[in-house]
Amino acid sequence: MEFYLYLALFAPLAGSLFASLFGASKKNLIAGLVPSLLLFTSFVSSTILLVHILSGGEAVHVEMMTWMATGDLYIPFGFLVDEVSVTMMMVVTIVSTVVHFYSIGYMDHDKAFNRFFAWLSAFVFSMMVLVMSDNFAGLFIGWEGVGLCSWALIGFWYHKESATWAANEAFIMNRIADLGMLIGIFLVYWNTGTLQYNEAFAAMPSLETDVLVWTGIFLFIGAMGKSAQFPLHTWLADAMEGPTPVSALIHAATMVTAGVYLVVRANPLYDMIPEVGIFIASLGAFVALFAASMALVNRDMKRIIAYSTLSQLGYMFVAAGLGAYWVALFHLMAHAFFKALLFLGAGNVMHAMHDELDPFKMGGLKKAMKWTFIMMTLASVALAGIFPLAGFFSKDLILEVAFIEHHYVIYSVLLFTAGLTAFYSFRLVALIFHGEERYKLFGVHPHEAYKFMLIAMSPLLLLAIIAGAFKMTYFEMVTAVLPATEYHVHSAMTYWIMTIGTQLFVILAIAYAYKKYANSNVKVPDGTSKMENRLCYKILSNQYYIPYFYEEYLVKPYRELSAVFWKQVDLKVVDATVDGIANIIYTTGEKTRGMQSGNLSTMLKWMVVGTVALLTLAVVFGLAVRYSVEINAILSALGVK
Amino acid sequence: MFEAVAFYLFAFLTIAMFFITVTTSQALYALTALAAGMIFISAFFFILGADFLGAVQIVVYSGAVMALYAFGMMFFDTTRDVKEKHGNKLIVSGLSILVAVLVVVIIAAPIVSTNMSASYPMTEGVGNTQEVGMVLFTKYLVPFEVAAVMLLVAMIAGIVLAGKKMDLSLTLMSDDDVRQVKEEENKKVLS
Amino acid sequence: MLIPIIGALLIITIDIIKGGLHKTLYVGLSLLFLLMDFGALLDASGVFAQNGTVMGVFDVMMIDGLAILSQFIIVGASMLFIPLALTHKRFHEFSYPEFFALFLFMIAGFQFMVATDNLILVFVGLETSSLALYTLIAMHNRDKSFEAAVKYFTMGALAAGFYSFGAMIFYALTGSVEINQIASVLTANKFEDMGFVLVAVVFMLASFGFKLSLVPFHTWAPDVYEGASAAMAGFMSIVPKIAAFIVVMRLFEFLVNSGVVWLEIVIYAFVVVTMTAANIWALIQTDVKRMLAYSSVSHAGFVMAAVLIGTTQANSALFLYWALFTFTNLGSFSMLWISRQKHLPAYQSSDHSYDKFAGMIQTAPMAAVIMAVFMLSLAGIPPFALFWGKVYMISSAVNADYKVLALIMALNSAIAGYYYLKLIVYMFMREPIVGSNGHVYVANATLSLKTIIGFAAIGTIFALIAVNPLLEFITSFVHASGF
Amino acid sequence: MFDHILSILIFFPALAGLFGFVIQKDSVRAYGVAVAAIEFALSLWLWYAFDANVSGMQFMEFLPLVPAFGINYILGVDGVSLFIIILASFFTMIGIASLSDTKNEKNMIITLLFLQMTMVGVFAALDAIVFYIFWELSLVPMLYIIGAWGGPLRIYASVKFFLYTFAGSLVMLVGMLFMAYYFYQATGTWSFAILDWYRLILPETFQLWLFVAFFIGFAIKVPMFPFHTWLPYAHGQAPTIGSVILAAILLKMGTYAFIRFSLPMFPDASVFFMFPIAVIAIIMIIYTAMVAYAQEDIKQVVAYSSISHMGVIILGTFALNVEGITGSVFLMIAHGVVSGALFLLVGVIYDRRHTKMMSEFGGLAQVMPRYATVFGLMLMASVGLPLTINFVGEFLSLLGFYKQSHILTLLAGVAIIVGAIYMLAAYKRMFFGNVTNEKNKNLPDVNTREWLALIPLAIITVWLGVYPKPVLEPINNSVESIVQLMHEKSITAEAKERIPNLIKDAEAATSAQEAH
Amino acid sequence: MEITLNHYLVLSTILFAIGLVGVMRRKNLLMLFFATEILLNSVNIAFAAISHFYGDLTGQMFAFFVIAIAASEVAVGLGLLIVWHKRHGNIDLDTMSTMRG
Repeated sequence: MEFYLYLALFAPLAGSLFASLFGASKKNLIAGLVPSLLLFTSFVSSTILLVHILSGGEAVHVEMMTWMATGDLYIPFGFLVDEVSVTMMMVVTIVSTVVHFYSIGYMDHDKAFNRFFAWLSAFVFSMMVLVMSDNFAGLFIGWEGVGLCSWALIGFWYHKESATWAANEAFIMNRIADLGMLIGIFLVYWNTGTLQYNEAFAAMPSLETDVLVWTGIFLFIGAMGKSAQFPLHTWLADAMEGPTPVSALIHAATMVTAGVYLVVRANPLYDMIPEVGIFIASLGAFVALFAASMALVNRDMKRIIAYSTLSQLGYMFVAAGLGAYWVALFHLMAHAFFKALLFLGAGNVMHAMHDELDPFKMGGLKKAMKWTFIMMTLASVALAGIFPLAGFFSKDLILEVAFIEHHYVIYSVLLFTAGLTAFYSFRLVALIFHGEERYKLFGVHPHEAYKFMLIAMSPLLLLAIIAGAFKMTYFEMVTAVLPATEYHVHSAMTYWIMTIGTQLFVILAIAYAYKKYANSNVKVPDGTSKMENRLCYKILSNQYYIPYFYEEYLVKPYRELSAVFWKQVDLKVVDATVDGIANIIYTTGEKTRGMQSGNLSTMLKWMVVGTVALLTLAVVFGLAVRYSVEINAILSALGVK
Repeated sequence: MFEAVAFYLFAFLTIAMFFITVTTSQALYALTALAAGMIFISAFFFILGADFLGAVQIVVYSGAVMALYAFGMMFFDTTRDVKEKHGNKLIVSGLSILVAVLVVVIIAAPIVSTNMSASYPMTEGVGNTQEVGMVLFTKYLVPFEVAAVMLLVAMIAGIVLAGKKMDLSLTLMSDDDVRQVKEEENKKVLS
Repeated sequence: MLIPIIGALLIITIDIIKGGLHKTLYVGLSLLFLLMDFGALLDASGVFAQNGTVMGVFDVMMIDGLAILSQFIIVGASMLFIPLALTHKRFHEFSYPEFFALFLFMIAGFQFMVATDNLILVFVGLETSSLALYTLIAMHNRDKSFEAAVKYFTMGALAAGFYSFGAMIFYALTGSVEINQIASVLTANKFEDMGFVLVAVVFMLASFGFKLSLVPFHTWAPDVYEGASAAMAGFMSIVPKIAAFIVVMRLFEFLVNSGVVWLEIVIYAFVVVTMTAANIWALIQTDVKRMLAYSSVSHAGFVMAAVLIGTTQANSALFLYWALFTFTNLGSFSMLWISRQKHLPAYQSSDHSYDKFAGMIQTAPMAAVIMAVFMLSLAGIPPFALFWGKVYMISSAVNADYKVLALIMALNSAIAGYYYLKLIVYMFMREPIVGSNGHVYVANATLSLKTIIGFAAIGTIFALIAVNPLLEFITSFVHASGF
Repeated sequence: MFDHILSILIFFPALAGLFGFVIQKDSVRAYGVAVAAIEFALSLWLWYAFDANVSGMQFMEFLPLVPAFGINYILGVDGVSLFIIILASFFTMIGIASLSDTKNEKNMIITLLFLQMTMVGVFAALDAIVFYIFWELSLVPMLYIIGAWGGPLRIYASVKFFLYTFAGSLVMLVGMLFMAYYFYQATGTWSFAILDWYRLILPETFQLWLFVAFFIGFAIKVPMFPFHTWLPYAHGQAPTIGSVILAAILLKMGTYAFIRFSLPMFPDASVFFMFPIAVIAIIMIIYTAMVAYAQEDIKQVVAYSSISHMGVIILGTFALNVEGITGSVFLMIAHGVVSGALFLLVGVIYDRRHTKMMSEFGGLAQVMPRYATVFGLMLMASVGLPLTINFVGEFLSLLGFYKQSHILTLLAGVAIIVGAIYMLAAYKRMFFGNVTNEKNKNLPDVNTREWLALIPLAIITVWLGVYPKPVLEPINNSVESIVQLMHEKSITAEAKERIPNLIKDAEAATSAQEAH
Repeated sequence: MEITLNHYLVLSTILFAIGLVGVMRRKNLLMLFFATEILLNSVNIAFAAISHFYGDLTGQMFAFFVIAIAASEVAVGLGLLIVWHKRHGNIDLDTMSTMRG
C-alpha cells in the first residue's frame, strides 16, 4: 500500500517538474499530456487506497524522513491515509484529473500552456501533501504550497494588472490567516509537546479549556483564510481573474475546502470546545447568506459561481461547527463535483463567447451549445439541492443537522439561503441559455467546446448526479474516525414536512428565476433601470462596500504609513540623528579653529590664559583646603549637610 | 633698617624700570630700562649676600646680553618708535591685572616651611664666591658641563642662523650655483 | 650620554679641518655615535637589571628604569630619524655639518633631562635640547620654518619662565630642587601648604603642557609641524615628548598618588580636553602634515592618561604605546618626507594637502598601501602596532576603575578614525588629479629612506610578535624603578 | 596538516592574496576562483571531519601571543560557527566566479581574498582579542570595496559604514577589557579566552553593564534598529559582490557574536534584556518591512528586507531555548543564502540596465523568464515559504520565542505578512505587467556565468529547506550545550526559570517514559 | 621693620607679572624677548632670596644656571630675529601668521 501512497503523492510532483522542464519554451502538447496521465495514475492509486480502506484495511501510515529535529521538537515527513484523507484524496484526484484533461483543450491557444500545467500539477501535489500529512507542520507545508500555486495561477496572465493584483491579494490575505494558523501550531506544540495529530489530540483532553479554546480559535483563523470566510472573503471573488479551470479546481473544489478539512481533521479538539463550534457554525451560516445575497445581483458569471462556492463553504462550516463532521465532509465532496462541473461549463461558455463574462450579454445559448447547457443545468439543479441529485443529500442533511441541534436561527437562515441559491443559480442558467440571443448584438458566433473537453467533464456530471447514492457506504467508512452521529428527525412526520417544504421552496425560487430572466424582454442593463438604482442593489453589487473599505482604510494607510516611515522617520529622524552627531563634532571644529589664529601673541595669550585659569582653580581649591574647617563650620551653621 | 630702605628703593626702581620696558614704544628706551633693571636686580643679590651671583648678573646681563641686544638692534631702525597694533586691549589688560592680583594674593600669605634642611648650608666667614665654587664644581658639576654644552649650542646656533649662507636657500638653488658657493667656501678655508 | 656630545664635537672639528664634505659622512658618524650610545645604554640596562636604581655623580644623575627605557626610545628613534637626511633632493639644512652636531647635542640634552631628578639639570638639559631643536627647525630655511622656529622659541621662552617659577616655589616650600626630596618633604608635612604646592604644580603643568602640547598649550604644535621638514616634525612628535613625559611622571605621579585631588581633576580635564579637542581640530585640516600634528597632540593627551592613572600597568602602557607610536609615526612622516616636492604644483594648496594623495593607489600602489597601513595603525585598527598600545592603555584605565575615562578614550579613537580614514579615502577612492604621476610620491626617495620606511612598516605590521617581549621588558623595568 | 585546518582556512586566502599581486591582470580572475575553490574544498573537509555528536569546540588550536597579558591565538569551531565559515568560503567562491567585469579587477579579487581571511577568522576565533582583531580588520576590505567600486554616494556610504561600526566595536572593546579585568580579579590571571570567560560567573549588575557594552558593538553590526541606517547606504552604494558578502556574512558577525558572547557570558542580563530586545526586534521586523515596501530601488528593498530578517534572527536568539537559538543560527545561514542570492539577482539586472529603479522595469517576466523564475524562487524563500531554507529558520525562531511570550510572537509573526507584502509588490512591479520601457524590450536572459552562481544557491535553498537535518543536527548539539551552560550559570530565579534546564528535562522525559 | 622672605617673593612675583604682561602685549619680537628676560630675572631674585633665608646655596646655583640659560636663549633668539628681519625687513609678530587653522 505504501507504494500506492507514494505514487498518489508524488505522481503530480513528477508531472509538475516534467512540465516545468518546458517552462520557458513554446507550447508543447507533451507538457500537458504527461502531467495529466501522471495525475490519472495518482487517481488510480488513490482509488486503490480507497478500496483498501473500504475493505476494512487499517489506515496506511508512513514516515518518509525527518524534516526538522531540534531540542524536543521532532517533525517528520509523515503521511497518513485514513478514511478522511482518502476521501479528500479521491475528491482532489478526480477533480484535478478532469480539470487537467479539460485544460488541454481549454488552454489550447495559450502560449504559456506548459507553465500552466507545471503550476497546476504543483498545486495538486501540495494539496495532496495537505490532506495526507500526519502532522500540523506537514499540513502547513501543503497549506502554504497551495497558497503559492494559487498565487501563481491567479496571476497566470501576469500581463493583466487585475490578475496580478488579485494574485497578491489572495496570497497576502492567506498569509494573514496563516499567521493565525502558525500561532495555533505553536500553541499545540508548547502544550502537547508534539505536532503529530494522534499524539497531540491524545494529549489534549488533559489541558485546561482556555488553552484549547485559543488553539481552536487560532487554527480556525487559518481555516477562515483558506476557505475565504468573512472577513477574509474578498480574495475569492477576485481570484476569478485566473483561468477558469483554475477556478474550477482550486477555488471551487479543493483548496478553498482545505479549511473545512482542517476543522474536520481537528474534530477531537473542536469536540472539546463546543462554544467555538457554535461560533464557527454561526459564522458559516452568516457567510452562506451573505455570499448568496451578493450572488443575486452580480453580473459576472464566474463571480456568481464563486459567491455560491462561498455560501456552500458556509454550509460546510455550519455542519462542521455543529459537530456533524462527516456531513461537512460529505457536502464538501458533493459540492466539489457539481461546482467544478459548473465552472467548467462556464469555461465552455467563456470560450464560446470570447471571454465574455456578463450573462446579460449572452442568452439563448442552448441552441448553440446543447451539452454545456445540459451539464450546467444539471449542476445547478444539484447545487440547488433538488432530489435526487448529490446536492439534495448533502445539503438537506446540513439543514436537518441544524434543526436537530435546535439551532433554529441557523436552520432558518440556511433554509432561506437555499432558496436564494436556487434563485441565483437559475438566474444564471436562464440568462445564459434562455431568452433571446442578445449576444448577436455583439457579433460573436458561439460554438460548442471540443468533444474531448465535454467527455472530460462527463465523470463530474455523473458524480454530480449519483454521488448521493454513496451516502451510506461513505457514512460507514468515515465514521470509523469521525464521531458517528446519525441525524434523524424524531418524527417521520416533521421529516417529510421539512423535506417537501424545502423542495417546494427551492422549486418556487427556480420558477421565479425563470420567470424573471428566461423571457424575451431581458435587456442588457445600462444602469438606468429602476432596480439598479435601488440602494440595496447598489450595496449588493458593491459587495457591501467591503473591498472599498479595505482599499481605503487598510491598503492606502499602509502604503502612506510606509512612505512616512521611510521619508520622515528613517531618513529625517533616525539617520539624521547619526549624521547630526557627526556634523556637530565637525562644526565644533570649524567654529573653534579660530583659536589657532596663527598669530604668535594670541598663542602666548592662550598659554597665559591657561595658566591663569589653572591658577584660579588652584587658589580657590587651596583656600578651600586651608580654611576647610571654617568653611565646614559656616556650612553647618547654614544648615548644609 | 638700611636693608629695608635699600630693598624698597631698589624694588621700586626695578619695578619702574621693567614697567617702562614693557610699556614704552621706543625700543631704545626699553633696552636701556631693561639694562638698568638688571643692574638694580644685581643690587638685590648683593644685599642678599650672593656676591658671586651679583657679579655674574652684571657681567652676563648688563655686559653680554645687553651688548647682544644692542648689536642686534643695529639691524633695525631704532629711532622710530615701534607701532604695535593691539587687537583688544581689554583682554590684555584684564588678563594682566588678573595675573598680577592672583600671583600677589598667592604669595602674600606667609610661607611657613617647617623641617627645612639646608642641603648646602652657607658657612659664615667663608666668602660667598668660594662656596659657590665648591658646590658648583662638586655637586653641580654635571649641570655645569651641560650648561657649557648649552652655551656651545647657543653659539653654534647663533652663528648658523645669523651666518651668510642662511639668506640663500640651497634647497631651491640649481646645482651649479651650489657648486659655485662650495668653491668659494673652500677658498675661504684655504686662504 | 657623553658619547653624542663627543660625536658632535668630533663632527665640528672635522668640519673645521676640512669643509664641504658630503652629508653622508656626517650621517654615518652620527649613526655610529648613536649606536655606541645605544650600546652603552644596553650596558646600563644590564647594570640596572642587577642592582636597581643608581644615583651617580653627587646624586645628580639618576639611572632608573624610566631613564633607561626613555633613553632607549630617544636614541632608537633618533637612529631611525637621522638617515632621513639622506634624501634624493638637496635640502638646505643638510649641507651644514652643524646640523648633525646640533642633532647630537640635542639628543644628549634629552638624555640628561630624563636621567636625573634634579630640577636644575632637567632645566639645563631641556634648554640645551630645545635651543638645538629651534635651530634645527629654522635651518630648513623657508619662510614657514623660520616662522615656526620663532613661534616655538618664543613660547619656549615663556615656558622656561614658568618652569623656573614653578621650581622656585617648590624650592621655597621644601628647600630642595630634587624631586624625591621634594616628595619626601611634602609628604612629611602632609601638604599643609596645599595652596603653594598647587601654584608650583600649575606652573610646572604649564611649562610641560607646552612641551607635551596639551590643550591649551598646544597652539605651537600644528604651526611648528607644518613649518618644519616632515622628518623633523616626525622627530618632534616623538622624542621631546617622551623626555617631557618622563619628567612629568617623576614630578606628578607622587602628587597624584598621594591624593592631591585637585591635580587629579586637572590632569583628567587635560587628558579629556586634549584628546577630544585635538581630534576635532584634526578633522577639519586640509593638509596631511597638519592633520598628523593634531593627531599627535591627541595621542599625547591619550598617553597623558597614564600619568593620571599612575599604576605600574599604566606607566608600562605609556612606554609600550610610545615605542609603538614611534614606529608608526616614523613611518607616516617619512612617507610625507619622501613625497616632498620643492615647488608646489598649481592644484596643490600646501606641501602635503590631501588632494595631493588622490588616487595614489593607481599611480603608486605600493606606497599607498604602506601609507594606509600607517594610517590604520594610527587609528588603532588591529593588529597594527598602535592597537596594542591603545588596548593596554585603556585596559590600565579600566583596571584602575577609570571607567568613564576608558570609554572616552575609546570613543576618541573613533572620532580619530575619521581623519585617518579621510586620507585613505583620498588615496584609494578618489580619481588621481590630472598631472600627478606616481613619481610624485617617491620624488624624494633614496634607498636609505626606503629602508627606514620598510623598517617602520615591518615594525607596524608585525608589532604583534614584538608586543609580548616588549611588554615584559618594560614592565619589569618600570616596576623595578618603583613606578 | 589538518591539525591546523582552521589556521590554514584563515591564512591561506590572505597568502594567496599576497601572491595575487604578481599574477598578470587578465588571468587573476581564474586565480581567484581557484584559490576560493580550494578554500571551499577545505571548508567542506572541515565539515566532513567535524564530529556532529561532540557539542564542544573542535579543531582547537593554541598559540601564545601576549601571554603577559593573557592574549592567545585560540581557534576552534562548533556547530554554530562551522556552517557560517563554510558559507563564507562558499560565497567568496561564487562571488569571485560570478564577478561581472569591473575596473581593476585585480585589486577587487585580492581584497576579497583578504576579506575572506577576516571573515573566517571572526567565526573561528575563541579569544576575545583575536576575535576583535578580525572583527575590525573585516571593515577595511569592505570599506575599500564599497568606496572604490560603489555608486555615486560610495564614499559617504563607506565611511559611514566604517566609522559607525568602528565606534560601536570600540565600546565593545572596552567591555572586553572590563571582562578580562573581572576575570583577573576573580582568578588572578589574565585571560581573554572565551572558554575561560564562560566559566566565570558574574554578579548581575556587572552582567548588565557588560551586556550593554557588548550589545552596542553587536547591535550596530547586526544592524538593529535604530542603529541600522548605515546598512541601506552600504548596500545601495556597494557593488553587487560587496552587498552579497555584506549581507551573507558580515551581518552575521553580530548575531553570531550574540550567541558566542552575550548569551553564555551574561545569562541573567540576557534574560533581563530579553523583552526590550524582543521589542526592538519586532520594531525591526515590522518597521523596516514597511520601509522596504516604500522603496523605489529594488536593492534597497532587499537591503531593508535583510534588516527585517535580522529581527527574526535576534528574536530567535533571545528565545533562550534550544528551538529558538538553533532556529536563529539556521536562519543566519538561510538568510545568508537567500539574501546573497537576491543581491546577485539584483546585480544581474543592474549589469544589464545600470539602474536599480523598479519604475524602470515591469514585464520582465516576458523578456527574461528564467531570471524571473529564479528571482521568484528566491523571493518565495525570503518570504519564508515552507520547504525553502528560510522557513525552517523562521519557524524555529518564532516557535522558540513563543515559549517566552505569546503576544510578542504574535506581533513578530506579522513578519510573514509584511514580508509577503513588500516582496510581492516589488516582484509585481518588476516582472509583471507589460514591457513598457523600450530599453527592456530585448534584454538577454541569465547567462552562463550567472547561472554558475545562481544554480548552486537555488539548489541549497530547496535542499536545506526539505532536508535541513545535516545542518540542524550539529547546530542543535552545540546550542544545547550553550543553553545548558546558561542555565547552570544563571543566578536570578527568573533566569533559572526562563532558561530551560535540558538535563532535568531529559530526566523528566526518561522518567515519563518509564512511567508509561 | 624686618624684610622677610615674603617681601622678596612678592617683589619677584610682581616682576614676573610685569613680565607676563609684557609677553602678552608686546607685538615687537625684540620687545618680546625683553619681556622673557624679565620673567627669568624675577625668578632669580626669588631664588637668591630663598637661598639667603634658608642659608642654602642651591638657590644661588639655580639662579646661576638660569642666567646662563637666559644668555644662551638670547643668542639663539637674536639669531632667529636677525634671519627673520633679513627676510621680511620687520620683526612684527602680526606679520608671522602665514600658518593658521
